[in-house]
Amino acid sequence: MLSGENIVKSVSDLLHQLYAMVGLSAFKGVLDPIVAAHVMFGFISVFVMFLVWMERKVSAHMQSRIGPNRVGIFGLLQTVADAIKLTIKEDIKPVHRDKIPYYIAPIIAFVATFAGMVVIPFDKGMVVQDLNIGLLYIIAITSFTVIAILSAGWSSNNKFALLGGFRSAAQIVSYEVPLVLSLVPVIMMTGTLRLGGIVEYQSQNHWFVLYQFIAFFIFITSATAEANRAPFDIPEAESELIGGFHTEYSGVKFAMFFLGEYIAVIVSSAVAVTVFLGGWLPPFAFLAFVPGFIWFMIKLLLVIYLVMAFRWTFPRLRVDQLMDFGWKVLIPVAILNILVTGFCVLFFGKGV
Amino acid sequence: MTNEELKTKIESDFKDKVLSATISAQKELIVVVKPESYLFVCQGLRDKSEYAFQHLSCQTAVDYPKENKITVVCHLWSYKYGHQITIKLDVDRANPKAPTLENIWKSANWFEREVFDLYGVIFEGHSDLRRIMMPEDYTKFPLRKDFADDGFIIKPN
Amino acid sequence: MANVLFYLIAGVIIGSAFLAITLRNLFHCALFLALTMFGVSGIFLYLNSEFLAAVQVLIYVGAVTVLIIFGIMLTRNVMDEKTRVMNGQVFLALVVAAAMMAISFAAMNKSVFKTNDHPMAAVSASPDQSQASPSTHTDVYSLGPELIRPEKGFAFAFEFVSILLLSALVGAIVIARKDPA
Amino acid sequence: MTDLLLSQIKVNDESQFGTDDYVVNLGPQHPATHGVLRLIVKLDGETVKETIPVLGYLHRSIEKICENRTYPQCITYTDRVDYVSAMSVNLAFALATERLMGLEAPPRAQWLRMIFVELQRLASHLLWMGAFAGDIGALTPFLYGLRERERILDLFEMTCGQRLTYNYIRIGGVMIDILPEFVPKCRAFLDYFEPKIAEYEDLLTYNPIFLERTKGVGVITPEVGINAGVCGPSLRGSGVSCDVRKQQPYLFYDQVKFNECLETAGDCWSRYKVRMRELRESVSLIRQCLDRLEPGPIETKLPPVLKAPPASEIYSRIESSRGEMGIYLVGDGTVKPWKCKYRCASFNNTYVLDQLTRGWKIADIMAVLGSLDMIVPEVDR
Repeated sequence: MLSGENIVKSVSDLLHQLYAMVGLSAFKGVLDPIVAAHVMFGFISVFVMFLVWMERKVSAHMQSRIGPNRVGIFGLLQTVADAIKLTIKEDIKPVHRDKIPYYIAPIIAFVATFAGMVVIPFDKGMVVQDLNIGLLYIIAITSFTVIAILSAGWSSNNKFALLGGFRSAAQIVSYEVPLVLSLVPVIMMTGTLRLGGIVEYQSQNHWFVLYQFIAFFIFITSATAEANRAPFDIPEAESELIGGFHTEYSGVKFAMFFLGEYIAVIVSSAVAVTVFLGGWLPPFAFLAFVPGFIWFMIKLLLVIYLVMAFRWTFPRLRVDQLMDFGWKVLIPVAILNILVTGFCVLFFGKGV
Repeated sequence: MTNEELKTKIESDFKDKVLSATISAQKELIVVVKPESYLFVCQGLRDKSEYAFQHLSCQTAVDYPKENKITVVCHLWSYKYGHQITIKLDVDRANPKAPTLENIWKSANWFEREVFDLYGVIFEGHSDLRRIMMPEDYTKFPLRKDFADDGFIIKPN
Repeated sequence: MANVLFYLIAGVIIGSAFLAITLRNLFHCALFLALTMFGVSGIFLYLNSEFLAAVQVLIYVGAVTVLIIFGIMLTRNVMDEKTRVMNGQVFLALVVAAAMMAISFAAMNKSVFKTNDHPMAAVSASPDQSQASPSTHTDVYSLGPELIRPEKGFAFAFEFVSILLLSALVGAIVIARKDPA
Repeated sequence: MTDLLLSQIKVNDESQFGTDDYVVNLGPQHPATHGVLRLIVKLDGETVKETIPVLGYLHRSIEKICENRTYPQCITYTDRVDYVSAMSVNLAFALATERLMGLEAPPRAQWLRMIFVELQRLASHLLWMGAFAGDIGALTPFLYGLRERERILDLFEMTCGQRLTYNYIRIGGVMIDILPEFVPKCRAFLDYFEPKIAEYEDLLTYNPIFLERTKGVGVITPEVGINAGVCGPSLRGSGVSCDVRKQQPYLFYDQVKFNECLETAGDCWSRYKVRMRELRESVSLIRQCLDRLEPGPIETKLPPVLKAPPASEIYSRIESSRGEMGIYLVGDGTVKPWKCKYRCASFNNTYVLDQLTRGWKIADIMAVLGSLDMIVPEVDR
């Protein structure tokens, strides 16, 4: 049967035969993750290109226009063309930049979000490394983006970029709190931080979105804020700060930020799917003949569509309103949710 | 209040402050005031409830090099009664100085900056008399009739 | 192999820590501080404390360093000012640092560590295997009861710390709040 | 003499800013300033301490040019004064000249002028709505607004061949009569357009984030507004009845029924609502004008070479899309105006920006600037 587990198994068998042929079997433990990372990178690159195209099409339909339709069928190759343009265009650098942070910022922005993909289970067994602390790992590793954004804002030697950096630091630090708090009830109920384990729990029970709708809402909201997407895109609010922290970046370096933002959307949507929407599980049992990774991708695209729909319908919040919303609405609600869930777990005996 | 009534009222209220009050062929009331009573008349026109010219609709200047004068022109409008009046003040072309209306109508701030910028009339007491449209280091007053533009030609040294 | 990794991480930590205190550009210092913290989390990972490693990154890199950078950006003009590395208190600081080091060494000597023959084994192992050997592996699942259960003796300390943090938080808000007058 | 005057000129001195201020230049090249307006903003963190508008980046000395052109030639330049609402400026200049010369356009021309000026008001408000929503981060309404504006521009193009600078309303009438199919097309457009207003309102008016961003922000009190010369929809948002169409009716505005849209709060949201209601009023106005449109001449017979207007002066006001548009013409008995001053609504509306934004956040500058419906060429001319 076609399933993620079988695919991974056959591919890794093939790989190991390949290692044996060139005499590298001893380094299996090192080579396997490297290959997996490359596979993931290839997937992410193609997927981001598709997402950019999708975002443009979604926005076009919401704005009653057509969107890209020239390059390739349905304009599918538009993003490829854009990517080529970005790579070959002139790299414009501010003269008085702070060199090292200026160069490493886009790298960190990309790597930090990309590293989060490592623990996402696309199907049962179809995961690069199902870490024991998977959920915590994602939250920890993606918090590096703040450093990247601050570095970019600082080193560009541009006032708008610096303001964007400020805003971003305040925003991400604030919204990380409700993000983590919204995941705590799920951890309390499942008793594990492993993403695969959370999905397995949902296969025995219902999807978490039924138990934890409030947590789901809080998660989606703060994940949108973490990814700097509208209506929370104040670090790069174009009508005030032009490009925010990436005002002074162009070419490939800008592409890295851009890629990082989209990967952040993918990662947070994937976490939402895994934790709240049953991951690779089919919505109904009789649909189980469809492979799990297809269900996962369908759900992922739906959540991403939701995030895109936010962007093209809402105005942008002001910075203080954003903070107020995070600290005065989301965090108290999330804490209350934890308390209620704690009582339920204690009295109705789920989890620990 | 018709323009005629307004005219007679102004002539009696500001008897020795007004040089002339005429109604033009286009049925506009035009009042030329004496320089020293310019502020007083404007203040009165705004504050007295029977005039209530709360709105300084427009302020500008006209250059008359033959008569060697620049006329500062204010158009007032009363939202309350819906009447309009034109106030004129003649200033000397060589030493154009006029009191500022900024303390009566806030909108005069930019209007006067513009007149200063384009005509060179100096409004005494203005809080922020800078050029508003032309570059800061510009040396001419372009709306004066004797303005000659040689600015675009860069002469070789 | 494993030792090479350890020395590599240790080298990164020491090098970046040294740079963090000697560089003249405060922003660069903060970045190297972040690198130091990241290295420390690498050491934790090396010691099979995945949870601690993640928390280290989350708190020290994601929050503390960011706040430090935030503070630097708010108080300094952009990149035009270099700081003095030393001031009059340098010798006092050295004495304090040495004392701290001595205390740490003494504490380390007195403590009994559960050693592990193959430190990297559990990291690369699949989760099922690592759960099978809970004695060598601090699992999150077992970490919670350790902290909270009254009979373990950490509950009081845990609550005490949380109250301390809460009071610090309230104090910070009181200080930061502008006088309404 | 020049030296004497120069000594009086104060120059923007950057050193006047204290070291604690974070001074940011918004513009002249900036996505939210609707052109080349430059704002020097002094910030304390995110909070605005002072906003200093610096004008002149789009100054094209139209007033000076007009002094050297004949009256009909000037009409072409009026298009450029406010390119978003060119018909209104056309009309303002044509009306001023007619009043100066004592002319009167025939009734059909008057009705046509009203139709086109009101259509222009629709187009201008639609563009404004999109730009305003875009300023506070909602990009979709912009496309919605442009979609309908496009059809208005089609109507213009059908009539005068131009989509932006029409040069349509001339002294003594209009340039050319409408095509026979114009009236049904215009009616069809109005029927199509009216439900769309509800669509915009669904998208924006009670959107919670939109309310957060606009309600209570940038409040113009009636006293401040009148005193600072704010006019048009921006002042009507504060509840001051200042519509020139009502106060000093021109064309046939005294013969048609329409309401002056007033809101009382004076914040960005009120200004938004005033303009949205004006869309409906304009639709009903255009319908009335189309009903009253009768065949007849579209232009008073003028001699091929225009008779020189008398040496006199006129200050003539109309209500353009942005507010009070005044033209001060001084004739000297020749075929060229001695003085031609454009009093533009945006100029005064921009002046209050500093007062409105002090103490607010930098993002509110965009909201307020957008809500004032400022067009840079009108400010700079």
